[in-house]
Amino acid sequence: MIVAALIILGPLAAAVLILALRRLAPALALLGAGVSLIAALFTLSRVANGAAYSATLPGLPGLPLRLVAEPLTAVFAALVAVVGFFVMVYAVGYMRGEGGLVRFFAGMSFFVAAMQALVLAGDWVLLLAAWELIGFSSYLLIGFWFERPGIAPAASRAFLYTRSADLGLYAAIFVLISQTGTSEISRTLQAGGAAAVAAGLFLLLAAMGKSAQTPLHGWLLDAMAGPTPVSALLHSATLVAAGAILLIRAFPLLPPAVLVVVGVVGGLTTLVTGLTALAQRDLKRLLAASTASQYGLMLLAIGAGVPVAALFHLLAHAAMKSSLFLGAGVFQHASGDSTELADLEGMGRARRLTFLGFVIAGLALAGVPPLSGFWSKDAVLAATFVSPNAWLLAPLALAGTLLTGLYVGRALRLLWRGEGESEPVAGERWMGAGLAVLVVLAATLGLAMPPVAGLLGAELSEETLLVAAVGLVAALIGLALGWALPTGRLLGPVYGLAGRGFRVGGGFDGLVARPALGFARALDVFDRGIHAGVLAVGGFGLALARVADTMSDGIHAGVLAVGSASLAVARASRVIDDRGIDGLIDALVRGTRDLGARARELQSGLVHRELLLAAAGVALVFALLIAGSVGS
Amino acid sequence: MTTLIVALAVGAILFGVGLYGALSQTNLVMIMMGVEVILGGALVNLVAFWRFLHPEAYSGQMFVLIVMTVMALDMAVGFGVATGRFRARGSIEMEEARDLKG
Amino acid sequence: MLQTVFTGLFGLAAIWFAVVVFRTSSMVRSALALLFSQAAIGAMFLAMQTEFLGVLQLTMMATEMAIMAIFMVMYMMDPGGLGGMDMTHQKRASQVSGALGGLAALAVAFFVGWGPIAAEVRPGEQVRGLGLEIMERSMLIFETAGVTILTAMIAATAIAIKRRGKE
Amino acid sequence: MNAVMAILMLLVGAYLVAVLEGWVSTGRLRPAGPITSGLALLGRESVVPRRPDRIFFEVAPPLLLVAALLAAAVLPLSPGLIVADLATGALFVNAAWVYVMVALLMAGWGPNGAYAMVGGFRFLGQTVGYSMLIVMALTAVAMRAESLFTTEVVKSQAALPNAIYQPVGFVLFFLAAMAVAFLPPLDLPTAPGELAGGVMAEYTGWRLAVMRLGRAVLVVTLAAAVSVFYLGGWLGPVLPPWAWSALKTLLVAAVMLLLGRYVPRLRETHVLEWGWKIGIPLALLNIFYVGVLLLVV
Repeated sequence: MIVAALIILGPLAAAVLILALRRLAPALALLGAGVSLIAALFTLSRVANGAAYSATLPGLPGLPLRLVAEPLTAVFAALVAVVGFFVMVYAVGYMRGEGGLVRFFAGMSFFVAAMQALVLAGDWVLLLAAWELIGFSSYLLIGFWFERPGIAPAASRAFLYTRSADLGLYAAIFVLISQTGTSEISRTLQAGGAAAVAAGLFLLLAAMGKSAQTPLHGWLLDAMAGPTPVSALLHSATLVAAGAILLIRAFPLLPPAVLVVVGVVGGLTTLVTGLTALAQRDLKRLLAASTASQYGLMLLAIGAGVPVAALFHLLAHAAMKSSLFLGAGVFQHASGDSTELADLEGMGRARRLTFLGFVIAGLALAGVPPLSGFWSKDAVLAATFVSPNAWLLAPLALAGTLLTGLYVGRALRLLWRGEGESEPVAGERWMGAGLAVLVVLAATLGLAMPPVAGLLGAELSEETLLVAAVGLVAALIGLALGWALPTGRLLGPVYGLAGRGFRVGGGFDGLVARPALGFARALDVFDRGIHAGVLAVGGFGLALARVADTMSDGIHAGVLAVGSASLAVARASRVIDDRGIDGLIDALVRGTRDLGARARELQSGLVHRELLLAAAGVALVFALLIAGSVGS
Repeated sequence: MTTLIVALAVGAILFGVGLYGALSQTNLVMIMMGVEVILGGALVNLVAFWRFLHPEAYSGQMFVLIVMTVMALDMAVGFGVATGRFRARGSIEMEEARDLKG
Repeated sequence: MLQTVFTGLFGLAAIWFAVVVFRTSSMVRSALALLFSQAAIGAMFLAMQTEFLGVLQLTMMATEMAIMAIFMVMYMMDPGGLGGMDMTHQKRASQVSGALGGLAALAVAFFVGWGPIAAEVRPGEQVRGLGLEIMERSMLIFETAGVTILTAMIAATAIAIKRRGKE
Repeated sequence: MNAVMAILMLLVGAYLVAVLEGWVSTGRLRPAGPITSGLALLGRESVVPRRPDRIFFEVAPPLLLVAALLAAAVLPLSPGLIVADLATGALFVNAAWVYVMVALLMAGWGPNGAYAMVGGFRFLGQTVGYSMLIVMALTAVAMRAESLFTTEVVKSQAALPNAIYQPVGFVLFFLAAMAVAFLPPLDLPTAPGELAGGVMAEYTGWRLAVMRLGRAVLVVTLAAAVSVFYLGGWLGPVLPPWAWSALKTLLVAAVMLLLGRYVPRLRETHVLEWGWKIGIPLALLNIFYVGVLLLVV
């Protein structure tokens, strides 16, 4: 178990040492990540041989700090360690010549450590702590270049979005602990009934925030403001993955009613963010939108009841997306620190080796055999096709696959066409090394799927040739269309909307209004009884399904429908913003300020006066206690 | 029994005296002295309880140790604040501390 | 019996010195009166057969209050009390609350039934018993207290130290 | 009986120390010196300075003497010859010595004189630092004896005296003891050269006599403490136990006094700096070292 603890302690010690020594930051960070990697692989091999550990802090068994190394958590830990290590290798090159290396590498190491703690946590309290820590450290890293304009607001926005969704996790844990009386994850997962429904929905909310699912996906595009290694880590294995990991781990808890909602949310996200990705003019923002879309696919798989498929897609996606981001970082440096697609035109021609890696990872993402993405996407598709809600989920999954092909094709075309000039890139060797390993992983991870499935003891959905063929055709059509057609023609009227990422209600105002609205709605649901709430959600899903049905008539019409629907939602939410919610918040603010002014008068600064008040207060408390004990 | 009552009475009177002192004095160090007297009364009570009610439970003595720690902390932080204030304002009179208001 | 007498006598001394603390206008006297008040409390501990704590109280409070005397001299307008300044305020409120607080505590002391009284304690075992308590059951508490003291030391120094760059 | 014996021994010791001190500081050995100068002091007028803090002025000299005597009460001369064998003996000695500081503080403030006050406050700073050293060194000693009884401490040294078992602690304790007894070169509170006698400057007549007596007794108790805690107290071959105790105590006192003859007086800042910055870390290391010796070796 000490080895398992090293997974967390390695990067943590590295972060502390970097901050303490203030030199040798890259070497120390690499060392920490390396220790974590070795420990994670060792733990995985031990667990593969049938061992399972669970450990609490020695000496204090009462404290809720429990680490669990079972097949699922060990696989996750290995994933995080691998991606973390190679991204760190890449970062050594990428950050060469930048200032603030100490801050950067300490933050990265701490980030990895927090994520490992989240992955290995065997207790809700520890998980919650780690959950907050990754949010915090990602805030620090996204805002790394805080002196540049627009970066600080982007970091705050990412932080606040995820924070407000975190309330869901608090609520879920509260429900679970009060229901089962323990904070041990494995034991709380046996809860059932209304508690499971409520907890499941709250968990879904938390996961939606972290994994950037519609309608909480807005922050992810802005989070691109950070350094590229941060984005790579953020999107592949840490912050964004945390949401999906949470749902995969909590899968035994989720009752069918919640699963439907999970699937619908995932499907919706796949569509919306897929379209967003198509319309982006910035390579990193395109990749970010595609991340949200891929996580939507994972949620689809979970909703279809096959978490293993989601897990596979998570693993494959981690390798693919991190290599895509790392490639984008190389292009960025080569073009003089720009990620605008217009500036990157023809960059692929200029840096062929990097472009090769980018193409492999991109094709894998689109789902071209025999690359890893094909297998994982196939598993997701198969899961949706055999699920009881296949009529609802399968078309969504197919549409997601198609959209993936579209935007990958578009990105490749833009990078290849045109004449690009490349500047020399500092630290190319380190970057190349990190990138190469991850590309190889992205290509070959498909081979690892049967053993992993065996390790987890899970059954994959039956493979059918039909499903594979349909998926492959969708991907190829998407690639071809994306390569051939300019986006404006493809998207038509929703192009502008998609470019803004389908923001609901617009920007920061939504941050205040949306949680308030959601809270009111949740209270309403509670009023009418949870059962009715679930029914209502089910009805909503049905309505969506009908929309999806019409969509299969023709992509064009479907896209149009989605676009106008979201326009209507946006308009409605703005109206609500202006009238009801704003007024309410204003009143709240005024009340608080008045109260503060009153309280301020007590605070005279004269210590003796305050002591007198304190004595009077204590006397009052005693009087109340005595009165209470006499009364009872 | 008598000894317990005597000790408790001493503790109670010390508490009263200390409370009066902490409230009536105009400057920071003297207020701290009042607090020390109050804590001294608490100590007497704790030791009396330990000795006459539960001599087998050493957590009583542990509690006394902790209160002594608190007294030392009170001193250390109080003197730190007094020094800082004296540097900034040239006085530790609390009547003149209106600038501490929030 | 003898125990009661000694406890009472030392208690009277503690109260007397505590009153002197707030009655004298010489600041050094008032600090040393507090010292002797606390020392009398330590002597009460000894009279109540709580040997280790008594000796500890005698040691610690002597050092603490002597340091307090130095601070009084440093920061007071009239440390010798030769000017006869009035250093009190909100007198009536303080007197009332002090009297009320003391009376309430006295009432509790007299009117609560305290249950059976333990007869004897053996001083020889106390040091050992307390040591075991500290090192076993209450270790976490004790360590916390230690860390707290360290923090307070650093914090107090940080507050009191002269700012760099000023003057 | 024990008490009378102990006080007698103490007085004899104090007398011898006074003779030694006279010899060390003047270079002339006058066995009857303390008697003559004591009588002279008693005969002289005891001047009270203008506007003194009368209580402090009167109480300080006896308090010094009483504190020194209290410290002596828990130090054994021989297995049976101890006034009070307290369960907290090793801590109690320190408590008594702290009151030496209180006495000097009062003596410094009482007479309303500048030199005296400076001396008193100097001693406060000095003792706060060095009584810390004493406690820390004694912690290591008590760790070896697994007891705070002074008699147990002596018995624990049957195989090897602490001076060899923990030399760092021994040196620290020895120096700290000299600082507590304000012996030269650490005689900053009295400092004849710069403060003209410091805390003792304003005292004359019988009050000065009491103070000198108290100081001599203090030196004896500190020497006795060194012998009890580090040199094995009454343990020794051939001679009777009390003789060993007396011999060791006098020897330590002589060394303490002789050191002052050959080392120049230190600066106040240096004394404090070395006490806090070197002495206390070393004392902590010593505790650690003894712990390792006890648990591992």
